[in-house]
Amino acid sequence: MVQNRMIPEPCRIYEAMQQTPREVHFVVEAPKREPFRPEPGQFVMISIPGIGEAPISLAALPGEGAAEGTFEMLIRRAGRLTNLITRLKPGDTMYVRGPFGRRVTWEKFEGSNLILIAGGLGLAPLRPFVQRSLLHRELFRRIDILVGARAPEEILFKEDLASWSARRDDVRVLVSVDAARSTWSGRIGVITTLFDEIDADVEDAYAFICGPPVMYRHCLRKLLGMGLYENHLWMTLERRMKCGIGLCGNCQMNGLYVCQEGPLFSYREVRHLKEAV
Amino acid sequence: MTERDVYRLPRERLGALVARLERDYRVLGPAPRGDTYAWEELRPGDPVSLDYPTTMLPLRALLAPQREVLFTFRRGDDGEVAFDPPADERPLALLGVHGCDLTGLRVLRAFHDSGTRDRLVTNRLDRAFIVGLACWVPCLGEAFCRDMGSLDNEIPADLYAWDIGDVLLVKVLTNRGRDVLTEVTPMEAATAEEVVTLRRRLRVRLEAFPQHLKFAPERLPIALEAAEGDLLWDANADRCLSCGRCNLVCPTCTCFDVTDASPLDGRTGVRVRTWTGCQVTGFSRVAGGHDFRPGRAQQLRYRIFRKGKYMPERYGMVGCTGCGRCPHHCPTRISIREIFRQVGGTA
Amino acid sequence: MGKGTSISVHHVTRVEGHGNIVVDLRDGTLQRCELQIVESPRFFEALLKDRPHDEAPRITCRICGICSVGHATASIQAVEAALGIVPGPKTRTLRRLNMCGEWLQSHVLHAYFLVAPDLFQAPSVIPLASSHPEIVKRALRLKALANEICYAIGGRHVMPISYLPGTMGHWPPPATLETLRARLLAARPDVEATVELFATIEWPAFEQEIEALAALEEDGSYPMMGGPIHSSRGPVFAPGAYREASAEHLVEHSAAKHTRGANGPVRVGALARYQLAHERLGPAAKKAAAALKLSPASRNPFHTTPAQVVESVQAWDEAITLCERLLADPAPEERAPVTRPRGGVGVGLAEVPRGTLIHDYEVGSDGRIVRANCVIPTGQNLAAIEADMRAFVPGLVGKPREQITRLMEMLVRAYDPCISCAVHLLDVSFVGDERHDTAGGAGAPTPDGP
Amino acid sequence: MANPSPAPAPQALPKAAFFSFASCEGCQLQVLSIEDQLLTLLGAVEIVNFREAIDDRRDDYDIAFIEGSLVRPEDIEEIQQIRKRARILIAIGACACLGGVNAIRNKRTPAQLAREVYDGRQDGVFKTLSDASPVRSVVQVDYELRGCPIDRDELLETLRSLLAGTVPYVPPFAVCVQCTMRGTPCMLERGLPCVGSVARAGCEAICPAFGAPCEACRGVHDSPNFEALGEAFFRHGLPRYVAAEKLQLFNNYKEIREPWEKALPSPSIT
Ligand SMILES: Cc1cc2nc3c(=O)[nH]c(=O)nc-3n(C[C@H](O)[C@H](O)[C@H](O)COP(=O)(O)OP(=O)(O)OC[C@H]3O[C@@H](n4cnc5c(N)ncnc54)[C@H](O)[C@@H]3O)c2cc1C
Ligand code: SF4
Ligand code: SF4
Ligand code: SF4
Repeated sequence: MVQNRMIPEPCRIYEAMQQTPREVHFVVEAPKREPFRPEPGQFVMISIPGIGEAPISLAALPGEGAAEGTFEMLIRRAGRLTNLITRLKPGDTMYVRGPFGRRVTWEKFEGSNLILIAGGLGLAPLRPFVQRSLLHRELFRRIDILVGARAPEEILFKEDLASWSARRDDVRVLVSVDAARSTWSGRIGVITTLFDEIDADVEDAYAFICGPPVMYRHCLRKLLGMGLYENHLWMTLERRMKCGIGLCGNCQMNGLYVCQEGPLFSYREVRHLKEAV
Repeated sequence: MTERDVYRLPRERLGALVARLERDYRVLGPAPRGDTYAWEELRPGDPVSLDYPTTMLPLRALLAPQREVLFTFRRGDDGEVAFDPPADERPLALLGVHGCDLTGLRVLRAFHDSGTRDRLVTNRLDRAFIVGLACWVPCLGEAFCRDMGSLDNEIPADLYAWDIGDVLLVKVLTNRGRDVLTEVTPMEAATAEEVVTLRRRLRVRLEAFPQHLKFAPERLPIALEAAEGDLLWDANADRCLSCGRCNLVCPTCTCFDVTDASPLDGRTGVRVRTWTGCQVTGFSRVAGGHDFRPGRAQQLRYRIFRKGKYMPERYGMVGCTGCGRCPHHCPTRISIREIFRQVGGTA
Repeated sequence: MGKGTSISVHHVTRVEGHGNIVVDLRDGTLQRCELQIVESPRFFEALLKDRPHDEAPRITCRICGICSVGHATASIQAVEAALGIVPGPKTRTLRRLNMCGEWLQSHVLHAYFLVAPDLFQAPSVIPLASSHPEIVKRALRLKALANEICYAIGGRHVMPISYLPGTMGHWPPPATLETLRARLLAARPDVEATVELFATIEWPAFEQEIEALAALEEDGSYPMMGGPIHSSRGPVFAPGAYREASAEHLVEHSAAKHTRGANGPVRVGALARYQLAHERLGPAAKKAAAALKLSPASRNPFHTTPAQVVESVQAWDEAITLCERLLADPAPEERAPVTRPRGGVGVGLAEVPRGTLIHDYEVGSDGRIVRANCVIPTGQNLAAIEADMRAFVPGLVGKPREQITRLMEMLVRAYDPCISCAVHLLDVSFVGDERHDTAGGAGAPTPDGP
Repeated sequence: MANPSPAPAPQALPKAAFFSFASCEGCQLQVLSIEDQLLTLLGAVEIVNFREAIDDRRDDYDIAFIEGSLVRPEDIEEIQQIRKRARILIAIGACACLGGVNAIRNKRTPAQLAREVYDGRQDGVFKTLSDASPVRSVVQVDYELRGCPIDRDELLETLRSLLAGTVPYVPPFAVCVQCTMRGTPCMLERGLPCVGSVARAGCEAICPAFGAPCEACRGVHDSPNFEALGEAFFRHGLPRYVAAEKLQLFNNYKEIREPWEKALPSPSIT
C-alpha cells in the first residue's frame, strides 16, 4: 500500500522555551521521510497520537532561521491538542507531517521595499519572512517590521525584535501595544497607527500581513489607501484545517482551499471573495 | 448506443452474475431496510433489487465511508509510536447503480483527480466493479437528474443495464465488464425487437422526467455569481436547522473531520475521519471560537455555490447530480432545485 | 456493647440510592429500628400525567437505572393493557430476552460487587481487584455480556429505547443475535465458576417466615414478565387487584412508601420467586440450586444472594434459548393493533431483579396519561427488611458495634434494595399518620390485567 | 483484606469522587459498565467516594462527578461544599446538566404537585425547592457530560482526556448529523415527533435507530433554530406545540426552557 499521507513522522523536540504563559517556542527535528525544504508561509500538521492534530505555522526554516535539520514553531495553548503539546519538554517527541501550503517564489519581491506586519501570534508565521529577507538583505531595499500586541507581556520573540532593531540602518522595527500600564515606554495604539511611520515608498513595496482575523480589514484599507498595489499585498489566512492536503474541505474559502492555494495569498487573488477577509 | 455492445441477460441469470462477482468482490446491492432501501451485502441466492428508490445514503458511504480509520497506532514501552495504515480490503462490486449515483462517483473521481489523491478512496474506486441500472421513473419527487445530465449517464459503470421485463439489456462499457458478462451469459446480442422496445421506453421515459430548470447546468456558475448578493439566501436559510442532513445524503459532498480514539491506557488507538459538512455547526469554527462562515445564510449559499460553481470551476464537473436527496431529506424542505430555478430566473 | 447503643449508618453504601439505618438499643431492648429512606422525591407519577402514552416506558425507565428494563417492561405492558393491545409472540420474546440481560447484569452486580466484598472482608470491590483479580474480571465479563444483550435489544444497557406499544422499535439483525448466542455459550465457564464461588460461602444463619409474593406467568415459565400475583399463603390475585396483595402506605421515617400484605409485611424478589416458582426453573438453574444447597424452604433473607445466583443461571440459560428462538425466525413482527382506542385503565407487572414491579395507568381518549401509580419492589420489601432487622438485632446484643453495623448493613444489602426506585412522593420530614393509606389514589382498583 | 503489598508507595493518583443527587443512578451505573476498562481506570485514579460501589468515604478528592438534579434545600449546601473541595467538577447526565426529567415538574409548584398526587390531602408537606435545578445553576461546572444516561464511550473519552491533561471534546452539532450518517430513516418522515435537529449530538443517535424519536436528553446544540423546528414539525403533519412538548421532557429548567419557549407555541402540558 502506498504510504498514507495522513501518517505523521516522529520528530524530537530539541528546545521548548516558554515565551508567555500561553505560548511555547519549540525547536524541533525536521521530518526526514522526504526532503524538508519549506518556504516562508508554509505550515506543518503536528500531532500527538490519541489526542489529535493541528496546523501550525513554521516560525523558522531549516538552514535559515533554524539550524539545518531543524525547524521552529510557536504554539499557543488553545484547546485539546495544544494544551498537551505546550507541556512537552526537550527530548520528547511530537509527530509531524508537512510542509503544507503554497510555495511562493521570492524572485518577484526582490529589489523592492518590504513591509512586514504582524499582530499577536501572527509574528510566528511572519518570522521566516523576516529571517529570509535579512539573510538576503542585499536583495531588498527598505525593510520595515511592524509588530502589534495586546499588551507588553504578550509581545512574542522579544529577543528577535531586539536583535532586528539592533540592525539600525538596515531595518526598522516598530512595536505597539493596544493597552499598557504606565511602566511601558513604547507606543500605544492599534497596529495601523504604526503605518504612518513607514517612510519607505509604499508604491514600490511588498507588504506581508499576519494576525488575528479582525486585523486584516483595517490593515488592508489603510495600506491600499497609502497606494500599495493589490498584488503587492500578501497575507496569511487562517482557517480550520483537518488534513492539510486539500481533502477535508474545512478550510475552503469560496472556491479555494486555504491549505493548497494559501495560507499565503495576495490581496488581488482573494479580493473578490466574499469569504476571504 | 450501438446495438453491437448490448447483450441479453435473462433475469434468472442475475444470480449467476452475483455468484461470479462474489469470487473476486464483496458484492453489494440495494436491499429493503424498514420503509426504505440501503446498500447491503448480497450473497448468491439473495434477490437483486431492480426496482428501488434512491437510497437515503449515497454510494460514497461505501467508497469513502462515514467513519474511516486513517491509521492505527501502537505506543511501545519506550514511548515510541508505530503506525499502521489500514489493511487492504476486498474490492467492491456494486449492483444496480442509478444514474445519479454513477454521476456521484464520477464527481468523486474528478475531485480526486484534480490534485491530491486520496488513496483510500481512489483505490476503492479503481477496483470497484460497477453495474449501472437505468431508471424508468423518478425515485423522489424532488429529483431533477434529467436536468443535471445524470439520467442517461453511464460512466463509470463497467456494465449498464436496462430492465425491459424478462430480460435485462446490458451494455458493455469496459473490458473488465465484458470478461464478467462472458462468464455468465452466452453473449447473445439484443434482438431487433428488444432494441425497439428499449427505444420506445426511453422515449416514453422522458415524459416521466419533466424538466425543472430552464437552463443548462453549464450556466450555473454564471447564474449563481449573479445571485450572490440576493435575498434568497436569507429567505431560505431562515428555515435551516443546521442539521447537516443535506450534506450527509449528498453523493458529492466530501468533507470530513479528523479525530483520534484510544482506550483509557492510550497505548493503542486510531485516527479516524468522520463525515461532516458545511451546514454542520462548528464546521468553520477555529480555536478561540471564531467562525469564518457564521450565519445560516452564508452557509447555505456556500453549499449551493460549491455544487453549482466552485466544483465545476475546480473539477470540471457540476457538483450536483440532481438526485433530489437534499431537498427530500431536509426537514424543512429547503430545495436546491428551487434555488437553482430561482437563480436561473435572475440570470 | 454498652447498655445504651445507638447505631446510625448514614447513607448505607453499596445499595442503589440513599438510605440510613437507625438502631436504638436501650437496656438490651430495641427501642427503634428503622431503615430510613432519604432519597429525594422525584414525583414520577406526577411527571407522567398528561404525557403521551408512548413516552411512558421512556420516562419511567428513568425512575431507576438498575431496574430500567423492568420499568420499561411493566410500563409498556400497562400502556398496552390500557389500550387493549396484545403484542405478538416475537415482541414478547425480545422483551423477555432483554429482561434476561437485566437480571444477569443486576444479579451479577449485586452478588459480586455489593455482597462479595463483605464475604472477603473488603470495603469494596476495588481492593478485590488486586487481591482477587480473577473474580473481579469474571464479574466484569459477565456484566459486559449482560450489557451486550441489553444493547442489542434496547439500544443501551440501561434505559431501553425500543419499547413501543404493540411492537419493538428495533429488531436485532440475525448477525447480532448470532454473536450474542455465541458469546452466551462461551460464558458457560464463567457462569459455572460463579455458582462454585457462591457455593463455598457460609451465609449468616437467620430465618424468618414472611409472606412471599411473586407474579407468576400463566404459561408456566419462570416469573419475569408478570402475571397473577401468587402468595405463599395461598391466594392468587389478578394483576388489577394488586392492591389486595400489596397495599402501599406511608411511614414517617421514610421517603418511600412501604407496602403491606393482608397479613403484614411481604417479601418479594429472588428468594420469594424461588420459594414460589422453583419448579419452573430450567435444568441448568436447578443444578445450580442444588450446588448452592438452596432449599425452597429457606426463609433466610441472606439466601437472597444464592437465589440471585440461581436466577443468573436461569437468565443466562434462557437467553440462549430465546436467541435461538429468534434466530429461527428473525423477521420483524407486525405491530399489534390498538383495540381500545378510547383508552382505559391498565396494569402492567414485571418481575424485576428485586421483585414484583407494578405500573398502573389510566390512558385517556386523547392517548395521554390521566393517572399513574407505580409500586416498586423495594417499597414492598421495606417492611420486611425492618421486620427482619427487629428480629435480627436482639441476637447481636453483646457483639462489637462495628460487627453489628456490618451485619445490619449486610442484612439490608441482602435484599438488594434499590432505593432510587423505591422513592416516590414523600419527603423525609413528612409527619403523618402511619396508618394512612394513600394507595387508593384517584382511580378505583382496576379489573384489567396486562 | 489481601496482604499489604510490598511494592513501593505508588505515586499519588488523582482522586475521584462520585456524588448523587435526585437521579436514578443510571449514570453511575454507566460508570460501572466500562467493564473492559474499569481496571485500567482503577489503576489511573483513586476512587475515594462512590457510594454505589464502595464503603469508603473521604473528602479529599480532585475530581468530583455529580449526578442528579438539586431538589432539596440541603442539596444546595452540599454542592457548594463539594465545589469548594474539588479541583474539577463534572456534571454527569441530563439531571445534573439540564435538570432532566426531574425538571418536567418545574412549572408546577410543590403544593400543586402534592395536591395532584395526594388528592390534596397532603398539601404543603414537601420540603423541596420549587425548581429541580441543574448543577450549574448553583455552582460553577467545569465540564458537562451529557445524556440520559451518559454514554459509556463518551465517559471514557472524557476520562482519558482529563487524565492526559487536556479538555474533553463536546460535539457542537445536531443529533441529525449522527442519525443520518447511521442511515436511520428520519423519524419525522414516519410522523414521529423528533427534536434531533436542535438536540446536541454525541449519542450516535441511538434513539431513532432503536425506534424512538430524539428527545434532546443532551440539551440543544450550538446553533438551534427552534422556529425552524416548529416548521419541520408542521411540514410533517405534527402541530408545532408538540415540539415544545417534547423539549419539556429534558429541557424544562427555566434558563434552558426560555429560548424554545419563546420560539414555539406553548405546549398543552403545563
Ligand atoms: C495555517 C494555520 C497556521 C497556524 N499556525 C499556528 C501557529 O503557528 N501557532 C499556533 O499556536 N496556532 C496556529 N494555528 C492555530 C492552531 O491550529 C489552532 O490553535 C489549533 O488547531 C487548536 O487545536 P487544539 O487541538 O489545541 O484545539 P481544539 O480543542 O481542537 O480546538 C479548539 C477550537 O479550535 C477549533 N479547531 C479545531 N481544529 C482546528 C484547526 N485545525 N485549525 C483551527 N481551529 C481548529 C475547534 O473547532 C475548536 O473550536 C494555525 C492554524 C492554521 C490554520
Ligand atoms: S438539511 Fe435542510 S435544515 Fe438541515 S442543514 Fe441542510 S438545508 Fe439546513
Ligand atoms: S446537492 Fe442535493 S440534489 Fe444535488 S447531488 Fe447533492 S444531494 Fe443530490
Ligand atoms: S429529525 Fe430525528 S430522526 Fe430525523 S434525522 Fe434528525 S435525529 Fe434523525
